[in-house]
Amino acid sequence: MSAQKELNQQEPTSRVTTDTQPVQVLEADGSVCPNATVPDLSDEELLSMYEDTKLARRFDQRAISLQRQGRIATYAPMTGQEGAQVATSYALEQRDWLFPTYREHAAKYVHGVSLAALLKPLRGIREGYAVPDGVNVMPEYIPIATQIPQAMGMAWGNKLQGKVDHAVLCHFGDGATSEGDFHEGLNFAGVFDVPAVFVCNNNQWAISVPRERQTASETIAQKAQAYGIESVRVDGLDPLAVYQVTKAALSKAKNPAAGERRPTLIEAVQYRYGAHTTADDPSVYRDDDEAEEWKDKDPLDRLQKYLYKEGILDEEIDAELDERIETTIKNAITEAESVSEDPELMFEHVYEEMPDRLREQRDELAALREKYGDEAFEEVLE
Amino acid sequence: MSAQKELNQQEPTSRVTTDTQPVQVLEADGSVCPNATVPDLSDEELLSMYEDTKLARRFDQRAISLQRQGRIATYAPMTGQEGAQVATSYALEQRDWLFPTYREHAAKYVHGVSLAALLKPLRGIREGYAVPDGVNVMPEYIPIATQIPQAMGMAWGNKLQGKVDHAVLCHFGDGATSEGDFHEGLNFAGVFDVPAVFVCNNNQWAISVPRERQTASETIAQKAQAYGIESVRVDGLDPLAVYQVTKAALSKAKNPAAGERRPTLIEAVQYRYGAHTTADDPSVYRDDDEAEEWKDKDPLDRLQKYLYKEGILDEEIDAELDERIETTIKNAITEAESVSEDPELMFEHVYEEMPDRLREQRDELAALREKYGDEAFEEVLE
Amino acid sequence: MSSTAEPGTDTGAPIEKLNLVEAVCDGLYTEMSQHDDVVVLGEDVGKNGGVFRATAGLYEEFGEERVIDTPLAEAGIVGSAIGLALSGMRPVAEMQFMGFIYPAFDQLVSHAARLRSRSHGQYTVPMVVRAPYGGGIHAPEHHSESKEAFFVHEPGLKVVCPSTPYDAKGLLIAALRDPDPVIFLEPKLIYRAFKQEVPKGSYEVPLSEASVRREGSDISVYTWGAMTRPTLIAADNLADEYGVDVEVVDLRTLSPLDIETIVESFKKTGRAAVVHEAPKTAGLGAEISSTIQEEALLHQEAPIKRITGFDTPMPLHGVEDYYLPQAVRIQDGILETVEF
Amino acid sequence: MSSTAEPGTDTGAPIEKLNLVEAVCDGLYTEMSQHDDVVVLGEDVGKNGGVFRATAGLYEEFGEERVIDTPLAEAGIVGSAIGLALSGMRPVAEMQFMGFIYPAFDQLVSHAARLRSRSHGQYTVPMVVRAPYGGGIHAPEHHSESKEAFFVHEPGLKVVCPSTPYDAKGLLIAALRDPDPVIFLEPKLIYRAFKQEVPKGSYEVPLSEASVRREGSDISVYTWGAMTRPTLIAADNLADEYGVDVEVVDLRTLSPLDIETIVESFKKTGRAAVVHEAPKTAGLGAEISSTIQEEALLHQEAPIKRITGFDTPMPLHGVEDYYLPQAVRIQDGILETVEF
Ligand SMILES: Cc1ncc(C[n+]2csc(CCOP(=O)(O)OP(=O)(O)O)c2C)c(N)n1
Ligand SMILES: Cc1ncc(C[n+]2csc(CCOP(=O)(O)OP(=O)(O)O)c2C)c(N)n1
Ligand SMILES: [Mg+2]
Ligand SMILES: [Mg+2]
Repeated sequence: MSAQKELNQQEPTSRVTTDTQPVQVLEADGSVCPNATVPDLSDEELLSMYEDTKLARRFDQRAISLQRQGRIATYAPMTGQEGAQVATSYALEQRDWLFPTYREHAAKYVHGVSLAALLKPLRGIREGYAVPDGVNVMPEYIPIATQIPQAMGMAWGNKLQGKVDHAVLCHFGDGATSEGDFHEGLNFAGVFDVPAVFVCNNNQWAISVPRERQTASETIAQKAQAYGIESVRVDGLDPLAVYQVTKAALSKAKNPAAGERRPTLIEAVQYRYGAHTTADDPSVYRDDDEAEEWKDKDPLDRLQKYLYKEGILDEEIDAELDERIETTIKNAITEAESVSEDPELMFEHVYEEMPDRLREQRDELAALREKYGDEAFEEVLE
Repeated sequence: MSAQKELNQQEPTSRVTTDTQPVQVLEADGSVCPNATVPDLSDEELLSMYEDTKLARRFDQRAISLQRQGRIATYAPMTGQEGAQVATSYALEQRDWLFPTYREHAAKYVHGVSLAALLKPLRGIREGYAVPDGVNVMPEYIPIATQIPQAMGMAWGNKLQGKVDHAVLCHFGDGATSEGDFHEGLNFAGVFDVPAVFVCNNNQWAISVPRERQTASETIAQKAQAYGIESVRVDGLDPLAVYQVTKAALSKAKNPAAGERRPTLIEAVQYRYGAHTTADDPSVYRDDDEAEEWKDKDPLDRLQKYLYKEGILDEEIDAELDERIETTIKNAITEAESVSEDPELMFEHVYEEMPDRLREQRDELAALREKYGDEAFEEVLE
Repeated sequence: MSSTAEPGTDTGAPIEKLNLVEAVCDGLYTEMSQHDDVVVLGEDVGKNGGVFRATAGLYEEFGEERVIDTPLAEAGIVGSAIGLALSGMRPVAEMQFMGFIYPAFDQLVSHAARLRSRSHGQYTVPMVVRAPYGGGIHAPEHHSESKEAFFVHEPGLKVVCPSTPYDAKGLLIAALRDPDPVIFLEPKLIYRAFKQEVPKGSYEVPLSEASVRREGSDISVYTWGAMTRPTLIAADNLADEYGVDVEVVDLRTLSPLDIETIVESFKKTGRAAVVHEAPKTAGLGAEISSTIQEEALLHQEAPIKRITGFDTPMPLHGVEDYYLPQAVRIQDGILETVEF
Repeated sequence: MSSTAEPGTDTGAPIEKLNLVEAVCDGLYTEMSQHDDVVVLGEDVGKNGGVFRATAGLYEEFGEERVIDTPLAEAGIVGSAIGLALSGMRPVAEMQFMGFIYPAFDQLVSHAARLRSRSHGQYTVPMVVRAPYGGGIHAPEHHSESKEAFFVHEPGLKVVCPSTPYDAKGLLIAALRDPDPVIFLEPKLIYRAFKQEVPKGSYEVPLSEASVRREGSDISVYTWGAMTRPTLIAADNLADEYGVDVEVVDLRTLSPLDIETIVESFKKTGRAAVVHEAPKTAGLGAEISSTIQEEALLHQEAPIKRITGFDTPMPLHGVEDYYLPQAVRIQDGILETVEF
């Protein structure tokens, strides 16, 4: 669980708009944009947000290297996108629900999933997906866009049960907007006016396919027009702007003003600095330089500069944070590596009650392991 | 094939717009709207269009009564919508392709499918779907919206093969716009800029679900924004307006001006006067009166009044047309009722070459029919 | 085999005569009356009461927040039903015809079936997806699918298919109370074919228990849903005309299968046939005959016959009666097996 | 059985050593060079050359009008490929992993499979849908599907699955030239497992012809794709250690099946097993064992054993080696059948 995360009940002030110009709060140098309102976050909250973003970046580096060492399987890096992830989750209240993809490690962490739980499935250990009660985070969604109608459905269910103060926040990428499930989910959201916020992390690429080949629409945000819901474009590398628009969207989802509709589509304009996953080599399909321009507006740097300017952060604190982060991550790795998966678990939780045939299959596998030893199963298959 | 259908090469003048106000050419009383341009159609063409619309209406009545008599199976009536069907197909050139749903009987007829061929599948006879070479009409699509990506693909294939003068026109209903296939097809159309025209016959109802519960967007036309393509709303009960916008869209598909994009979404605003199909009872879910308002703007009446005003039509000609239509339909019914389906045909055309197992199954059925007689198979199953 | 009250048993509850589709509707009504968390959603299920009237009267009784007309989008319906289930409700999603379930295939097989296992038991998807299935009513193309095998092949899903009004209500209630996602296939051919005494109020016919519809000693014939009736007709004819004593086993639940009942019956008779409307190749008949020979080969006296739809798309209605296994085909196939 | 040139046969053509994924790529290259109407489309097939590099170099060679990166939408890909085929082209659509084919399921089963029959032969859909399938490479969830049975159960589709580089190229070319839609499943586990001599230029391995990979007299083992190798390993072990003589039949085409070869082999050995990765229930193993007992019961000396994936969703990679039929399980299952 994120350090010092606190509920923030303020009414946010950001505009909901479909302008193509993204909402921005901080300039690249950490100063406040002219006319922008800084969201009403306490110094502690700002510092905590910064720490979590920093942790996310460090986690990303460690995970990539764990993968290189063969200690975890394919990993989807988030560097460049952690700012948006942390900020959207800071906007959530504990009871709100999060529907993440394979890339929202930091979003999950901030909303209550431990780092060790993030690492476990990457080591093939399923219990990492079974978050504790009260942590309202779904397992990551790998089939693209499939979470969108489900997130809509959960928001709808909450509304039907009178729990409109439980909003649902659903992440997906720019590529996901091409799938039918995006369309059907958002259309339902409009028709049934559900308390949901749909966050498109437009990182400009769907593996090797650039945003402009994904769709001929000028912005992702304008797709909301098809569903009669509002949308907003935000600078996804500006954590305060992302926080602000998400907070506003969540607030509208729970408490729409007269004539306002609950759902919002947020297009968070950002960039995937690294590879799509550790199995991907972006140099094949894009220019390395492309990232540089975006890196000038880096979310972690921006937040750091702002906090220095505001006197909330200094080098000493920064060093302390680094140290704490290092320990936290190290402990998480140790924990994740201390467990291993029992093959028999695969027969559990297929149904609430195990059917006879499955029981037989489980026993059959047990007998074979007994007879031949586990080494016989660990032969390289190819 | 439609009487006297001729290619019309004129450059149409209608606006392509996403205004919510539908394009209109004729007033309900058959006079020309202020500021409207009447499409450049010869008197013969106008009369032929009228005749086909009239035939469509009469065919509809006859088909409904054939269904009541048990002579054909479930039928989807088109009364109120024939004007748009006839007009869109008049805008096509012979080489253009048509992707129809179960309701576009008149659109198919005008584009070259015989009335008998329309009736045959309704009698369970498959050859009705095998249109002659040169008649570019696909079999009707029943699974909603599935034709949309396919129509897009055919337009794309034509473009890739340099046949951009072969446009594709794809029909679907308002309900269809909620399906993922609509979204994926139109998004592809935008990205690959294909020579296709997508016609949404917004008849206000998807069986019992009214348009406003289908989607929260104000118009169907505005959904085109999501795909970076143009759209236009047209009065679907105004055949001349529908002709005009379709012609313009087809022309743009084949010959876009610099900066223009080929695909267009047309929302033809209309009304389903009758039941969804002969198996449906609309009185359960909608007010009978609702249709009356629409009927005041009836497409057949409007065209008739216009032609009378213009002196192209008089009572004598009108009566002649009625007579000819009656004969045409009667002959078609006779033809469709003169054939019956051979059960063995079901084994044909599953693959180009019949697999052994299928051949065995065919022989097995033949042997059983031989042994027990066809009566044994015609027992009522329930 | 089922140990619950069968029709005719005196449960003390008042009885009414219902056909199968009325029994489905009554099952929904009964559960919705007792459990606020049950909601019905789909295309035309509201005011219209469903194109087969399977939800007739529910909208009037429970209102538009519990009997919900959705936009025309099957992945949206099933996907949002998964979300509804995750939120603590018990959604019943209607697919208007089984032929239109495919747009929702991904949501069903990749998600509904797997959320329990992938979350290590933390999240569950208790929902029912109802779909009228099968041919014989002269419906248009794509309206007559019977592809139960697709869903049986996906672990995590249950598949149920009643053949009588009594079972339709009891199985539906059991499905609604089941903690796992259930595909509930309704034989629309016999929606209105006959009425049966159905108790008012709640009762369950347990899942995964086959029912022996007719006892016999010469051959076991396995079937379900709409094919149960022609199978029983064939069995009667065979008894009358040839003195062949057919045991008819109605599987009722297609996944997980009641293997015990299947194998027990076979051990008694030593011969078997499977009757289904779906194409033969890779249909459920293959699973049943394969299971039988695994479990009871030493009892087997003849090849297990598959009497099924042909390996073609469902033809237009003009000849569908030749496609579906009719009593005459069933009878002939059984005879061939008995005489082997 | 196949009558075409097998690897090693001198066809006069120059030979190169390729692994399976290279052979797929070479097959695409060969056909695209000779036939302008062949186009490749899918996610990341262009500049990126495919996530497994199955289309590497094609974009550079044939340009972006023939090697086309599409938006991320499988129904759009397959639906538009159907349209491309209708327009006279020969599209090869890539599904990035078989687990992501389900959004396109409706387009495949309701349309690709049926346009020929519903149009009475007027319209045809000659296209190939390629998909890497199966487990064993420690891929994330939903990446390891092996649900060939879904497609085998749909008449009108063909299903092909090579197990060697030579066959991969020859079957792919045959599929590309086939007048009907073909689902081409590529065993990604052995994409790079070994190289084999593959002729340059064009050759076909005909569809619907199984290949006997190893002759034997004691038992026939049917398998395909990635499971062929552990099956052959098991067969060798059994010969060495137990003197059991196993015949291994690689089906290569899963629909329509080469029933003749299957049954002939069985008549010779009288015993059989089927090995596949998919879940056991309603998998293709059921079809094969069911067919065998229909056609050759009198030769049968033991139950036909199904050695398959378990009836669970594919587990996380941590334990997938226990899920897949390993040589040890195959060996044990064969022995059980031989000793029955
Ligand atoms: C239905 C489906 N199709 C294909 C894939 C393979 N795939 C994994 S990630 C990805 C690109 C996703 O792009 P985007 O939605 O922009 O998200 P990002 O990875 O950029 O965060 C693809 C094609 C998948 N996981 N699911
Ligand atoms: C995929 C799919 N789902 C459901 C149906 C059943 N169905 C047939 S027509 C129809 C309504 C279609 O409405 P719309 O698209 O507006 O066309 P209209 O019938 O009004 O012309 C429905 C739900 C179907 N044919 N296909
Ligand atoms: Mg992206
Ligand atoms: Mg409509």
